[in-house]
Amino acid sequence: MKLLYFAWLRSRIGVAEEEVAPPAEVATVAQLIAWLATRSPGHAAAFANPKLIRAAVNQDYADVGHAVRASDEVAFFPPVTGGRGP
Amino acid sequence: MKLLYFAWLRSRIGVAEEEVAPPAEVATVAQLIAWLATRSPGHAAAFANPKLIRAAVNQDYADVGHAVRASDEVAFFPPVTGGRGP
Amino acid sequence: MIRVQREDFDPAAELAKLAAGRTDIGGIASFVGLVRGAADGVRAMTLEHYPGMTERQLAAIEVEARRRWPLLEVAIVHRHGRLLPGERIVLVAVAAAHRGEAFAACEFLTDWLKTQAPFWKLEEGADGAHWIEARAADEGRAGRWAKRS
Amino acid sequence: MIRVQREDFDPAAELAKLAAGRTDIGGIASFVGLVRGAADGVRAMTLEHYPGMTERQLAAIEVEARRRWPLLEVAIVHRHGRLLPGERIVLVAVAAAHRGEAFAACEFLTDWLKTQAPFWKLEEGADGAHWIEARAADEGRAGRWAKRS
Repeated sequence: MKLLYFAWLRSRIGVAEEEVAPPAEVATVAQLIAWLATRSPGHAAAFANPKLIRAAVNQDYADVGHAVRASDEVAFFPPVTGGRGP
Repeated sequence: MKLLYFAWLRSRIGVAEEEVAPPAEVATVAQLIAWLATRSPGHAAAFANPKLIRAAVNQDYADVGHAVRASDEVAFFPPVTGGRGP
Repeated sequence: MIRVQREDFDPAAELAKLAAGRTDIGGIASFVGLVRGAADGVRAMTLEHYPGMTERQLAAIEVEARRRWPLLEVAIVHRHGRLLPGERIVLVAVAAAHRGEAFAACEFLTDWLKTQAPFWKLEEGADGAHWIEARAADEGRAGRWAKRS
Repeated sequence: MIRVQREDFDPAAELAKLAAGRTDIGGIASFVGLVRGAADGVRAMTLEHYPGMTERQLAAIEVEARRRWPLLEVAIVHRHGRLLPGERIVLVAVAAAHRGEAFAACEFLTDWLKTQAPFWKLEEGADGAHWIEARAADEGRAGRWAKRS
């Protein structure tokens, strides 16, 4: 599974992307978040408040109940903020 | 009194502007229209249907009850149609 | 900035002037109106206006827009004379700190230009030239704004 | 036409491409978003995006706009990377036969870009750099459109 991190999630985790092989019982975005939070202190800090995090599975926005598979590209990021101000 | 005509009013009357000296009892836009309609067949055709005509007195839109004086610039035209289409 | 002129204008140059040297602008909403041809069979149109009154009314419309929204810059350029399909007629550009204000003011000014500014259109089509009458749709759009004030 | 790029763009060239050789366009509504500085104390901002997903989402937004309104041309150019106050961020331009459709679609696309496209802003101010959080006002604007569909 390919993971991508953006904005402050990337800063906290320390990498922009990584390949992971979660255990078989990790079947949804929510379960993936819970599992990732155990991987390092940086991951724990990044995923401490799942309400602040949005996800995309294969480049489409996905809610926490969305299924994840080994072949997926899964991205985590804060709510988007578009072009500044105007 | 300086009169200006635009669009099809100008075409029907045959001049873009003229100086007139209406009699003293012509005190409003409506009375001016009625008096002008008697001046020539072209004027009569142009002012045949006052509902199709808009007026401005001294470059501000004016309704038919608006006062007119000898020193005024009075314009007659169809409803405005702005830039085409869009 | 308000101009009524026979010559064409360069939207890029007008937009560049609007933003030149400023860093307080968040967005510029603009509208360029063009002469439509083809499907309508229109070969050309002549825009007649009332010199003096046009500029006076446009200035009043700009004042009204600035009263309704906090605008940083406003530019209106309107052409008159004979125009061919595809030619530019009008530019309305509004710079503001926030996009919502820029969009609202730009659309307000454009609607007013189309419905209240003293311009009249003579269209040359396949069946000769004729003066265009005001459209009910345009009057509806203008009414929308009046109700909001 | 959708482009996501680091380099600046020329709004005039993009608008000219939109109308080139056509006579069926009645109006072009456009929006240019700029980096505001000064009053906010912002020295620079860096726009991060999700390459691949950004283009995919923008293409979907264009399809949705064309489903809602009869549009002739749509151009979206969005920059990423580090930008200084006064620099252009985004261009949205919509050509249509009638001005109402052009304005509505341009504002719709701009609102979606600001609230749904995968961009994140790192602002450099007097107190260092920090990631900007989504604004309630922006989410309100996006909701407006969703309700209309």
